[in-house]
Amino acid sequence: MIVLRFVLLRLIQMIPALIGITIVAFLLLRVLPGDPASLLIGARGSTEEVEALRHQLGLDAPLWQQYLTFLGDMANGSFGQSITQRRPVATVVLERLPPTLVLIAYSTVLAIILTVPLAMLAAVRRNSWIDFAIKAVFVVAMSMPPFWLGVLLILLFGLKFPIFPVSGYGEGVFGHLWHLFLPAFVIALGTAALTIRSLRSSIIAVRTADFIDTARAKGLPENAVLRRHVLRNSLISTISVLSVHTSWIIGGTVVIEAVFALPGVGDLLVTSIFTRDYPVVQGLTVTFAALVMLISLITDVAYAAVDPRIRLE
Amino acid sequence: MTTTITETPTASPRQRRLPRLNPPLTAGLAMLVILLAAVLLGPLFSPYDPLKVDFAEALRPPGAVHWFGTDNLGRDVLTRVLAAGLVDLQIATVCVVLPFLIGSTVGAVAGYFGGLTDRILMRIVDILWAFPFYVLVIAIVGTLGPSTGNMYLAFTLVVWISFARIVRGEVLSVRQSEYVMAARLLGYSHLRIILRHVLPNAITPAIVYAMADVVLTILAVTALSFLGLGVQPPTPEWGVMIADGRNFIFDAWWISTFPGFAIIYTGIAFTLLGDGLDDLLRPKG
Amino acid sequence: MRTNPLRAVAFALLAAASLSVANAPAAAETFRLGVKTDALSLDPIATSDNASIWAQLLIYDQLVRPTEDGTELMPGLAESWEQSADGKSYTFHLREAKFSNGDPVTAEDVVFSLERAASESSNWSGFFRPIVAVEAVDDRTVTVKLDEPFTPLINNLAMFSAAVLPADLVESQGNAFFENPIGSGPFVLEEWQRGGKMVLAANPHYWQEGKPYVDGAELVVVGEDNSRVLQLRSGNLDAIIGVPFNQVNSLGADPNIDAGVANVFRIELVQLNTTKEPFGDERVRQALNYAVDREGIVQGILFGNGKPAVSSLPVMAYHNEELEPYPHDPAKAQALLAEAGLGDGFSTTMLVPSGDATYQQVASAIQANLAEVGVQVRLQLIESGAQWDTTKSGDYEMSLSYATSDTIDPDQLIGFTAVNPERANAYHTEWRSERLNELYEQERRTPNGPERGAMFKEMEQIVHDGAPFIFLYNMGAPYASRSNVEGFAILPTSNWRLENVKLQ
Amino acid sequence: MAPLLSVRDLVTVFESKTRPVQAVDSVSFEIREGEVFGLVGESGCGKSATCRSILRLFAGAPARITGGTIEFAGRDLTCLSEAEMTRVRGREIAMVFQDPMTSLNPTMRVGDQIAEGLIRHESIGRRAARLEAIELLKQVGVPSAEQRLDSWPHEFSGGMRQRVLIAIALACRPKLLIADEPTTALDVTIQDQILKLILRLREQYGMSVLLVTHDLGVVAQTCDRVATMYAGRIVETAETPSLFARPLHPYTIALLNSLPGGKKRSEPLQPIGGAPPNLADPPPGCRFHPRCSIAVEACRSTAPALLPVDAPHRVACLRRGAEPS
Amino acid sequence: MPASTDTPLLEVRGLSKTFAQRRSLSHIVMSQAPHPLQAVRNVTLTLAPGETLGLVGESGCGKSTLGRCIAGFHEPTEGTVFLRGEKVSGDGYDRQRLSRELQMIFQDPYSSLNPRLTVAQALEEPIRVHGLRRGRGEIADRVDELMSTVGLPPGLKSQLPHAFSGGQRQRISIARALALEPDVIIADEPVSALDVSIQAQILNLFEDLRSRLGLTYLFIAHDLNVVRHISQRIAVMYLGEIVEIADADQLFEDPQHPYTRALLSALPQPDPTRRTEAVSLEGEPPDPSSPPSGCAFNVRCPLAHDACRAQAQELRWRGDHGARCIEAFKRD
Repeated sequence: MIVLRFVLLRLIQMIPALIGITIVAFLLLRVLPGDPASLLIGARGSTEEVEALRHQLGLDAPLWQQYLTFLGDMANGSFGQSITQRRPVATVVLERLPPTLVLIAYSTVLAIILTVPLAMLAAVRRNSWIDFAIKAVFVVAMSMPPFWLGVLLILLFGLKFPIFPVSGYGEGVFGHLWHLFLPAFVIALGTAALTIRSLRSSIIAVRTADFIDTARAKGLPENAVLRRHVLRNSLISTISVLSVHTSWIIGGTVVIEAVFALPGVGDLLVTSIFTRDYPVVQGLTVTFAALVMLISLITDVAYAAVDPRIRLE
Repeated sequence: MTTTITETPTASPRQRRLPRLNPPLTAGLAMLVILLAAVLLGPLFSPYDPLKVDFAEALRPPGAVHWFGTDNLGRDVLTRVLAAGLVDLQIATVCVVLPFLIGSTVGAVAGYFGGLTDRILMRIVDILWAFPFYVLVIAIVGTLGPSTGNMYLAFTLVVWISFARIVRGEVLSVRQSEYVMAARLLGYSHLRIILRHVLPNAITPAIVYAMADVVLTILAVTALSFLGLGVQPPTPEWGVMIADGRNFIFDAWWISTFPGFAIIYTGIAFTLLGDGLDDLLRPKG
Repeated sequence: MRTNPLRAVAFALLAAASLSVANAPAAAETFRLGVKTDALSLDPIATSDNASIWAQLLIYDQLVRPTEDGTELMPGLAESWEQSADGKSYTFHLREAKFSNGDPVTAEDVVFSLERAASESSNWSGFFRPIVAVEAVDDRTVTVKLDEPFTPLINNLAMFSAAVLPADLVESQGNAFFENPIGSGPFVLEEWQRGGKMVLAANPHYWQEGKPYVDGAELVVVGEDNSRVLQLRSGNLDAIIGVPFNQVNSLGADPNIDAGVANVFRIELVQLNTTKEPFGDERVRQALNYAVDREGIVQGILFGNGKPAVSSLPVMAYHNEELEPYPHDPAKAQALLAEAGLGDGFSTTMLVPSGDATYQQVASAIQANLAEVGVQVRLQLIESGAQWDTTKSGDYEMSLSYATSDTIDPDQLIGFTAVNPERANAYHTEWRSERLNELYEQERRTPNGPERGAMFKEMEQIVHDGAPFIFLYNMGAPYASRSNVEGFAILPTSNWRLENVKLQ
Repeated sequence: MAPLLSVRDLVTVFESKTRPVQAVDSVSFEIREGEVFGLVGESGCGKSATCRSILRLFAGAPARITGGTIEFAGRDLTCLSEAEMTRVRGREIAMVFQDPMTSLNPTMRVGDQIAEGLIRHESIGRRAARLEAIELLKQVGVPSAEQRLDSWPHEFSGGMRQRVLIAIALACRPKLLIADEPTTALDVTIQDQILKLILRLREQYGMSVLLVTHDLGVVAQTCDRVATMYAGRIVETAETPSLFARPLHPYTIALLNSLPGGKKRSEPLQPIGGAPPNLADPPPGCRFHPRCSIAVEACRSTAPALLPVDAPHRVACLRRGAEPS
Repeated sequence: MPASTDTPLLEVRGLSKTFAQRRSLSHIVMSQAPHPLQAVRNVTLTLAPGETLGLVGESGCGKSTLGRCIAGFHEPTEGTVFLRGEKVSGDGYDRQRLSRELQMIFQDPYSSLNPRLTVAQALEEPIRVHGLRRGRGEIADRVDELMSTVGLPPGLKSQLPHAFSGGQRQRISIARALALEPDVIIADEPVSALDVSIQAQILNLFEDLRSRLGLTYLFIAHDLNVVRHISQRIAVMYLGEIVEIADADQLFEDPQHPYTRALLSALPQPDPTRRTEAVSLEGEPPDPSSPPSGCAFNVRCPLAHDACRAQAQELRWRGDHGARCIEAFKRD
């Protein structure tokens, strides 16, 4: 019950930020030059036709009026009309959302699968060759352009070892997991590079904490100490690292989706920018921002679940 | 009888002006110096023009004449990798320095003075924070049209918030420290306290982050270029070279591989530099 | 640590991998075509992107359609048609065709669809402007009336935007119709995963007996060129369009794969702003044409997948076979420049569309070629939307661009690239030839035939000599299919007719 | 009767980047059954390292025992494997640490933290362990123990946390309780409560206590016997009354003299000059000689042994018995 | 008003400090109003020139907050601080001037010095900012002088703080405070982080400086022995209030408030012959955001009766000895 009220309150608290987000998303496309109408008609239209289209799209109205229209479109749930698809932006965005959500969740899970054992190994075997090797691999992973890694993996797994599909979203849960493995892996590698670092140092720090000696003094063997006492407390700081990083993960999907031809919102964003479908771009920026806020809410709840001290604060 | 008794200082009287270089810092600096030397001096010594098209020399594999081979337009890949390095480093520097300056100033002001200033600035930061980095950058650059100037603008608009958050957090904790209270009690002006007492002790994480940000920026710039939204050909740029070269990966692997290595090399250099600076700049005692 | 859920995921992953590998080949009778981008809309009057156009051409029919070589028209929904003596009306006789839901295609549907295509809400109304009325004479006869003779019109009726739609359904469903459209084309939309793939089933009521040969077709979106090639090689796709030029040959060498390059109605050129000096001088423009190494560009950048261009028209109906491309002759170029008083060369700026690798490479090559004759070109990258606005405003010197034809009739491209005044004032070069303008007026009133053909040949000659552009090349459209695929080809209009595809 | 714990010539070395630090240098002492033994000294003198050596718990610091024996109930703990040590820790020897605010796992309910050791060593079920935990909380004076069992550590005050830590330590009724500065972080009134609690529990459980502290007042109030440490070595050990009545080592004497409060406040205190030595580079001979007011030339070169002056009172000073000048 | 001998150097009149708790999310969720934290409640104090007033109490009793209110870090919620009879709290008093009259020494020798400044830089800065000396040489001389004053060899002045031990750092902090030649020094637990042997050095330094420079101290500490040693008068705080204030010896010899007595008996004396067996005080101090009604100490007081629970007590006085207890001074 309290958790529910907490979540509800957090959602209410987000409203001012969301309004700010809509203003930013709106202004972004109006203040910046570039005319969707002339691009849309392009070589085939006359000036009059362009003007007519501008009017049809409402681009000739004053800025505040356009913003009100935009707010109205959001209020009625359509988020406006896609210029290229002539369908409500909400529909266009929503049908592209699942692959991206799956990709984010999948890559996060993969990152955790990579992070926890490797970070523990590196921390326990601190300054050994294995610690060094893990560090070296992930410094390289962090410096490697994800798009290039994606291209290389596509070549490797598309041709040499055709184990994983190199594009598309697949069908069914297994199909999704199978198709999204490579893109999720690319994102997870970048994320893990950061989280392994953070978890490793926080395990090292926590292992010297007083309460760990209390646990050891009870006669717990070291692996029980690690499992029951060290890991949970180390995860606290890693969750915050992960939460700061979600914005990157979500943003990173844009590039990865483009490389792996995934029909997600990131791919839609790039396409819409190239086709100057501004209502869609606008709706997408708001969607992305809302997604980040939603995930930060989830992290907060996760944080509270791990750390009782900050519960509901 | 005198009651004051002197002690000898506990630390060895080593000269404090010469900071000991730690291994990651040394390695990072060395890698960076090599990179800068190659990027700045390389083109002077290269017999090739990074832009010169020569179909007769197209798709030569790496060898004695063209160490990194040539691309499909017969341009020397090594020369282009070096020229691209200059472009990328230049963009990365500007895209980190501008947000660093703006973000640190905003963060310091918000953190030090607190109150309404803080709340307004942080609200703006929160709103911008909600936009994923790539989404905002792609949207800005995509709408404005791809160009270096627009990338500077987009990165600055997006990245300053990170520095503002970091510096503000540090300033908040430094502000609580007793030496800052002492400084206030000694009647120093706010500007003096911020510049001499707060910032020097609060800026280290921002500097360390700046190093990581260089890596992220180079990755982002190359990614944008890869998507066709960044640096435009024929200007050599690593991301563009990878994008151009990927169709040749089977018959001319060198076109995209060397710029890829260059990015990784740069990334490692700045990561080491960040680690080293973290060690070096963290205040002792 | 909670390992269990993680372990479960890892396990599921393995299971998924093994499962999916096992059932890799899909149903044999579905033709899977790899495309670069997904369609945006299936509303023929709201469309401007190729992917949408090509998909629509599979679902809808027009009254007439181009022949496979793209030089003539052949019957579509109209079994036959005739033009009135004064050239001011066309009468179409519809065949007995049905929409995919089984309803017959009626004259009312044609009237509705053409009126809709010419209406204000259509992006393409300009193409149907000369039409003053569309009338249903009876259930199977339609008359299209013009206010003056206009020969190119019949070609415009073959365009995707003139698709014949079921009037009652479009009227009752509005925009929702295009989510689940009904047409009389060979295929019907079964499922559309936006950005992923479009699943088409054979239209059981299609009027061409026995066609399509396949049970269905999938247009699978694979944006990355290499991935698309890889998927073709691995057999996940039966055919692909858009093969990287450098891979056409190696792909063709694969015994399981047939690669080809289609000739499409598209021309690449550099606009020269004749209002800016020295481009007002014909000798300078010709010199630039001599200076550029077309063959080198075609070989070096297109890997031979294209043809040096002779004029601003691609090789299409009424092409002037006698014309030869300007040869690469730097000496001649320099001589012409010297003649024009520019023996020392000059400096200029060329707009280059951003975001397209091929253009950047071509621009670099042109830059290098022109430098050889003393012309220093600064490349200025410009976003493709802004490029149109910029050249239209006349604020440029050179601009690397292209033109495509939406119809098989050269009228559209000649009007666009050579006539001034016209919509584009000779494609923003402001170049002008009175003789050509005159021929253009005549051609539009002259019925198709050798007489009209001669006019086009002369116009092409005039453009070639006047050289308002640096004519570059006609770029081929590479495609590839697995060798068990028969009958797949890209048409000159860039689309493909999958009803002829057979799988063995 | 043999002492419960007998430490002989213990040497513990901490690895550091520059050079190893010998934090415990030939330390010997013994603790008898049922007694409270105090280890007193200033920060960094090695008293904490000594008691941590007994359980081999170094808070993740790179330390190892390089010499000596630690005989506990007939076994040498230095010879035990790590697995064998886990059976000693908590069950036979328990430990309470200095800072109650950081010594409890913040992400685990206190009841679970108490029960953890019980479940491990006593092979009892969770339910039984829970009941036992309630009993322990009552023992250490935590009010409404049943409810507080499910509280989180941050919901307790410092004093209450120290009680919880004592409950954790006492869970398996150890024979020896090592209390490392258990009251340093607490206010005096709470310190008083905790010390009295430890003394009461010592009686009740019949265990021995090794009390590490820097506060001579705490020693005087609590311990039966005491050892003074300086720079890694024990410099004096005695029965508590004897040490306070007749301190023999110049360091002990100086320490007592530097305490405020005892004398009239108009008189200045007598601080010890200088600062404790850096253990990475200790002075030769007697380590106290640079700060000693009665040092002679021999003190610079000869390290004094801990020798009895009168029976149980032993001191490590070349000038033992000499009056300060 | 000109300062006269009757005017105390520093006067705190009726000072209260309440920290408004920010309405946190949990308050909203739990539909609770946040309780304001009453850190200091109606404190009145005077310091005569040259005297040392010890302020003692357990952690959280508000003694540090009181010190910081006087130093101007917190705006008092109620009450006023006067320096030589002039109001210094609130607006209208020149901070620059205040800093030349009142300085503060902090508890933690490790965080009270800017780690990036050498000793010389730290000591020069106040001199320069306030223009107390001009010219490189004069300033350097003054820095050397300050270092000698606090017993540090001037040769160490180019070292950074991390090269110094805790005791030395505390000397540097003192030197920095002395740079502006203040009259009043508020010392907030200045020796509690130091070992006893070092603590004695610093305490002697304080005493030495007081006699040489005529300083006036407000000496805040939790250690009664330390406070007794250094102070002429001692004030005992409990839950934001001063519960007893008296001459130092008198307070120790004849404590009137049960809390003071409890503190004294809980103090472990370094004398094994004087062991106290009974626990001196049960329970723990209440939460300052919800103090008990009546006498703040009543919940822990062994003597408490109904009157104590019903009504808050005022300070009762006998001469200069005040105690906030209904039972105070009854025995005689």
